[in-house]
Amino acid sequence: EGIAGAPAPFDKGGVKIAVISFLGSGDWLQAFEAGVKRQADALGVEANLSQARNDINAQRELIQQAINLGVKGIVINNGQPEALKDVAQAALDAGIPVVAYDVNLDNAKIPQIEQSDADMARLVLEQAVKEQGETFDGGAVYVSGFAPLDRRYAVWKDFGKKYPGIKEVATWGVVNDSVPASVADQTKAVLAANPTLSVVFTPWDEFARGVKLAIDEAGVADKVKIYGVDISTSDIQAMREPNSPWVATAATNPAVVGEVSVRALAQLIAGQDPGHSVLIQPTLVTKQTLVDNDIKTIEELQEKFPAFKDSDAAKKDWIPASK
Amino acid sequence: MTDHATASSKPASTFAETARKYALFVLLAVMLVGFWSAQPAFINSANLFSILQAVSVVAILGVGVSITMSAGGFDLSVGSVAASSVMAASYAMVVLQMNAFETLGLVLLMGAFIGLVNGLLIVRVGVPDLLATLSTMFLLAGLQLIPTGGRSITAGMMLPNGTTAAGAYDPAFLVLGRGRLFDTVPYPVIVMGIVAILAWFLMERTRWGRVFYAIGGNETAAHLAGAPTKAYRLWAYVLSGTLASLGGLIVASRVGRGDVSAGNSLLLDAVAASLIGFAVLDKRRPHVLGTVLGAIFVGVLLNGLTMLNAPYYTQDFVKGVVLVGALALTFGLGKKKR
Amino acid sequence: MTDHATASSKPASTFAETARKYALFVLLAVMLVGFWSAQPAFINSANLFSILQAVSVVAILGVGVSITMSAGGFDLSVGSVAASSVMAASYAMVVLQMNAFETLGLVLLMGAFIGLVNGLLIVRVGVPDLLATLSTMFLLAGLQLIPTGGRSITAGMMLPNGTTAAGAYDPAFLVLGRGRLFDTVPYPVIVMGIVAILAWFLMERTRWGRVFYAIGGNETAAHLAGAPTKAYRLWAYVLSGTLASLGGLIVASRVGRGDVSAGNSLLLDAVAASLIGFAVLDKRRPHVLGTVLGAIFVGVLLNGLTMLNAPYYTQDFVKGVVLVGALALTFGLGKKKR
Amino acid sequence: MSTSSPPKKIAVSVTGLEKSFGPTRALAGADLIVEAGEIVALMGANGAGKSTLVKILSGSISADGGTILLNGNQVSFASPGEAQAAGIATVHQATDQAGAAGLTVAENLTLNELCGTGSFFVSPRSTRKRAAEIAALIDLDLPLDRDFADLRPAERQLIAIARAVAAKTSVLILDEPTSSLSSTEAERLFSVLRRLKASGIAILYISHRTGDLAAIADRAVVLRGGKVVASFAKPIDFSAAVAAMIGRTLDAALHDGTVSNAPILASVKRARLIPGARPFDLDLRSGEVVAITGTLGSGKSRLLRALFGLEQLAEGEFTLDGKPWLSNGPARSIENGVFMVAEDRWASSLLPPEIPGASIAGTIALPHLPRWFPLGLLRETRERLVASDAIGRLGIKARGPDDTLDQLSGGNQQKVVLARWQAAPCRLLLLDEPFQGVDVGARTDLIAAIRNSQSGSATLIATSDTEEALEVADRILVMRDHSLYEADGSHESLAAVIGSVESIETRAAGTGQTP
Ligand SMILES: Nc1ncnc2c1ncn2[C@@H]1O[C@H](COP(=O)(O)OP(=O)(O)OP(=O)(O)O)[C@@H](O)[C@H]1O
Ligand SMILES: Nc1ncnc2c1ncn2[C@@H]1O[C@H](COP(=O)(O)OP(=O)(O)OP(=O)(O)O)[C@@H](O)[C@H]1O
Ligand SMILES: [Mg+2]
Ligand SMILES: [Mg+2]
Repeated sequence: EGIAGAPAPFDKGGVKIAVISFLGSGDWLQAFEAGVKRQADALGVEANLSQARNDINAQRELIQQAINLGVKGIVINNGQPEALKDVAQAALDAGIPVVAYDVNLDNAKIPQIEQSDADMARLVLEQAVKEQGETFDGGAVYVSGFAPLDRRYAVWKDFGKKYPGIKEVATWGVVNDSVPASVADQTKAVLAANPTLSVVFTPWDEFARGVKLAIDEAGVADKVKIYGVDISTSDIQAMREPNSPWVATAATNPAVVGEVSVRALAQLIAGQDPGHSVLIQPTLVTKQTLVDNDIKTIEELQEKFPAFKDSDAAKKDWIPASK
Repeated sequence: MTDHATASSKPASTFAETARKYALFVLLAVMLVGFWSAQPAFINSANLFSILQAVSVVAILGVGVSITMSAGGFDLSVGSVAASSVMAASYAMVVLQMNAFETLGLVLLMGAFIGLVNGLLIVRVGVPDLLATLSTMFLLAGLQLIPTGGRSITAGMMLPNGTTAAGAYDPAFLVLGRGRLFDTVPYPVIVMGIVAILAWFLMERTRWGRVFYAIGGNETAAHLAGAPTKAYRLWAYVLSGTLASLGGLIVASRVGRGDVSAGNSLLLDAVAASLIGFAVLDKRRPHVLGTVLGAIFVGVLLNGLTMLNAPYYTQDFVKGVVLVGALALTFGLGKKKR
Repeated sequence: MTDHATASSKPASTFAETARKYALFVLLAVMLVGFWSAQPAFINSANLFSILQAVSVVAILGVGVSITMSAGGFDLSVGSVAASSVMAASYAMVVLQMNAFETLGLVLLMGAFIGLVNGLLIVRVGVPDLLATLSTMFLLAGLQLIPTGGRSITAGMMLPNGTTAAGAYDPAFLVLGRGRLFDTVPYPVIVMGIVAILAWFLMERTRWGRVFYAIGGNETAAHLAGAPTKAYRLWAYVLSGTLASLGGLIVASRVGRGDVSAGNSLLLDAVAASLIGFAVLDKRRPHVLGTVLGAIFVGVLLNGLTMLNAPYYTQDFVKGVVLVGALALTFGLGKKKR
Repeated sequence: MSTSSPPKKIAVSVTGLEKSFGPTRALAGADLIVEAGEIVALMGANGAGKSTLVKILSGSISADGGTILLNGNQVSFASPGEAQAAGIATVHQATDQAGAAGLTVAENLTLNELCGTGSFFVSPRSTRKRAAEIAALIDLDLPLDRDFADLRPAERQLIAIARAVAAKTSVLILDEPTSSLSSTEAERLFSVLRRLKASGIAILYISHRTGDLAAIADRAVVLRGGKVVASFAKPIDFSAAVAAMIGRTLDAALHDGTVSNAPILASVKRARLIPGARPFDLDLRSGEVVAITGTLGSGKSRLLRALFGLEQLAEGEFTLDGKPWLSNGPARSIENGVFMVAEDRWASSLLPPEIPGASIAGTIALPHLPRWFPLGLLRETRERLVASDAIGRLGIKARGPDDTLDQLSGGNQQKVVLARWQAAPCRLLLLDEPFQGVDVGARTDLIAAIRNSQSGSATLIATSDTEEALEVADRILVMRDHSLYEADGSHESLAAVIGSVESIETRAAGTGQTP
């Protein structure tokens, strides 16, 4: 079941790749893997999906295991460079091409796919300045140690320097098994302690959910607004709720990230060069657009925003589009 | 008959004893006053109720843990039972389109059933408590994700078979987690109160409660005294499972979606609450009042620190320090020589 | 005098007994063969070694857990000791610019010291084991983040005081986690092997091991028989802390940075390994061989399932099912009538 | 087999009862009848199957075969609860099963009602009230709020007895109820039993103390090898019963106590056990066996514990071999050849079966490990050798040195615990209630063993049973109110000493003195 006209080995089929994610679960991962599957199916490739569940050591083991398994290529999704550089090199040494998403392995042979966390944060924070002005008391939900969050939070800090009127009155946050509920409890304490707070930056949608819950419970939805990152069907519904404080979010489509990663890897396997850096542009989604266009799910968002649905990155004629 | 055992009147309790007994209450009061003076908003009733609301789930799970503990067992599965209940409640409403009451019934039954399975593994098959509930914990952590293929559950979600889920959260269901009595007292706090009172009554004021403790103290002795110890231990797990699923229901109705999680942090917090409870009133054993107070204790600490804008990583540290301090005080003062 | 039957030969063990004794070995063999036939790459030596490497940290921590368990305690802090050791090792090299050997020494000492603190809390102050180690767990979870203000530690990182860290991971240190003997056997596997053999020898073949178990079985009896029980219990925690920090060192040398997320699930996995070990050889008590085998058992299962491309959420489920199955088999067959 | 008074109602009748534990046939077709209003003594050597019979009757284990008739109806109990509901109350031999730690004395006194069908709602007040009533049945005076874990074995045993007596049943079974009690408490128990008997309750009474049996038994039934081999009606010929029990006759137990001139090995000077108690002196000569008797709580155990280094004297000093001796704990004592067998073997010596070292060999070896294996490396053959020797020497009924202690009968467990301290050379051997549950035959053997190994060491035995004291000791002292009284210095005969001891006790009781 190969693809006629495709370069080897895709003309014969039977290609097996491994996709190894740092994350353990969640909507983002689900969508990413769905994208991987779609593109892999279109290419007639068998994709072996595995997850390190936030355990960087486990991610090393999984890469090692993929090498043992003798796959034709490896996608590394997130993770930390120090821990992965040498195993990625080991894969290259074994003749297995590697692409990395959102983790800088600093290796000329490894194409980097990026969704640009900085761009996402900038998009949504610029929207905040546009709507709330250059002077407000803001807060951010943040827990360090998670690379994408670190990058997004850094942008928030920069905004604080750029606009002296923006004051960070509180940072809080927690990552555990029940993020929304725990963040909600914290947020309520913060709201009580800081009545002047008017903008909350949430670099992760789980945080945004918790903050929204707290704002709703405290009944201050008209005073405090949420500017977030990431999107999913349930995020869309949360934003669409009447009087929802969550007014804007910036996101890339994780499914597209998955598709692009597989395409880039396929090119490498076929001996072609997808380029060293593959960038996927984020989209700003506001509450207003969702309501105006009557968008209720991710699928509907994709229909209305083609840029969200697909990316031209790493496309080639011989690579069939995913269905 | 014995010529020693003099007066059956209690000896006047020493200062150390009293200190030990009320150490945690005093500490709690000190904390309240401290936070209040540092941040006046701390003491307003809305904030106090949100503390109680924040601890309600942990307290309810902790009560279950302390019941199994008093019967000499240990339920490691409460966290994942709660997490599974969140998923089950969401699945029932969003996919199966059940209403609030059907959902409540279904999920509580599920919790009781999981407790029953734990109990049967332990008393029938003879698997040690920790092992059996650990297995259940892993089992549920995976099982809860299978119906949706690992996705979290929200209205309008795409199902594995390609169709879109037609149902949604019943607004009546959301009231459980989000509503307030007289616009003041959140329902979860009321549920916690009812659970605490019933459980306290069961454990401290009924024959059954005494037997739970007797089994924990010496199972053979309780058996020889005529107690159907296996049935009791089974019931302890059924109660614990049911309470855990009640906790899960509150989380679900608060969050309004079926979130993927293993519930491990709920487990640790619930265990912490019931362990801190050991020190309350110097009982040195699991008990309901202590568990609830233990949960509140930690809740006050976290709320206050958040208000003072302490970095998140100091919170665990302070939690640890206060724990060690409270324990050293309680146990150190009452050091018994062997 | 008394007409006692002194057949000093042991009775021929029944089929059920043998089945119980070797149930986990048989299951392991079945799994190996099953995965092999489904995926031939499973059985190549590189993969088998990577399974062993993957379980080495959990096994080492599990050995510590099982030592404290045999002495009647329970160390909930192993996971956070390991995590703190990752941070400490990174801090030592990246910020303090120590070399590999100084780092090893420092971190192992730190582990031993934390164990000592646990032990002192338990035997001197009299805090119950679970409570003391739970406090330490929370304490460390916060403490490890304070020196860097919550950031992960990497070469060239910005320190809280605004300067840039000058040091880096010593390449010699990275060899511990990443190197292989004869280019085949990963060093972590060798470390695990040495730890397992030493610990097994200590616990099963020396009088000290005997006393650990005696204390766990009946502390009063051990005390009356002249054992310095407090010292032993202290040592159990020191050993457990040291082993946990050794595990942390391996993680650090594999990961190459001080990561906040490292060591997340180590506690539960280590406890699971030592609990599964109860069933090995039908010992019904914690023991070293069983713990290591328990860790390997879970490792094989997870590796095989990943190779077969099972979705991640089925892994926990299968882990649970196999656990329950193995336990039901082991304990169910040996049901003792009261 | 039954006596010849037809009008009496048969309360329990057991026929052909069978029970095996693996290869051990504990009961091999035992038959037994107890009539209402009758006290039947069940006698038998250690391991004869007495406790097994009791456990079956009380529903805690099930029989392999045979029938039980209770008031004429065939019964078979699946649980102790059922047996209790059917009207059988039991005091079990093992004091570790007498109550639950973590519960108070009051709760433990009402445990049967809590676990059975007492009132559903309880409060500390109602529990105390009911507990006080139950305690009054046997004149038990214990602080009701004390944790059960803090009680001494004798007190635990009394609680179990009070509970059984309060159960208002038709059959009462007592398995060695007096094994930790002194004669005063035992006497009080007997009067309660006589009262119950008069009210028509059938009582099955198990004891190794012939004195007890002589005092209350209407009939004696002897169990041997799991079968009833003899039955004796009143007046019971105990020497014949003992012969039937152990298969041989015992020589007259009394030996003449010679005054020892051997050098003083250990001594206690001007000691006060507790502040305010009368100070006393005690000299122990090498080769001497000294027994201390006295009532419950008089301080016997405390003296032994103090010598062993577990407690401190309020005042006074010890010397050992002429040098001051102050131990800071068991480790130091054992190193210096001071050994102690503590009074509650379940709590003080036994290990749960699943751990290594719970076997007979391991139990005996535990305190000697540092000496036997100085390098730390265990050699199990050495442990087994010592254990096999003990099994043969003391007639321990077991399959071999690897048997775990939970499989042994109570008396055999006690022998193992004693054997432990004969496995090493010793200076001063402290034995607290050493013959608890040991049958008369074995006791003679043990006493012989103790006396024979006494060339260079001294033995101090605390026992609440004067008969035992008489059998074993060269010299008997009486402990009262935490002080020792040497009744008579002349030692004309031990019997005379005991006589004067009893009279001191009576006088003391007459003065109404309280501690
Ligand atoms: N749980 C058990 N497992 C194996 N053997 C047992 C068990 N319980 C009792 N036995 C054996 O059954 C026999 C009878 O024991 P039992 O306890 O009935 O004796 P007993 O007459 O009460 O002795 P004692 O006077 O020493 O208490 C003994 O040989 C004992 O070793
Ligand atoms: N564990 C304990 N807790 C509280 N009091 C104790 C304890 N052990 C002993 N005592 C007290 O010490 C005194 C002496 O007790 P000891 O055990 O020495 O008496 P004994 O003569 O050995 O009595 P018994 O016949 O009951 O063994 C008693 O008044 C008793 O109340
Ligand atoms: Mg017996
Ligand atoms: Mg005593």
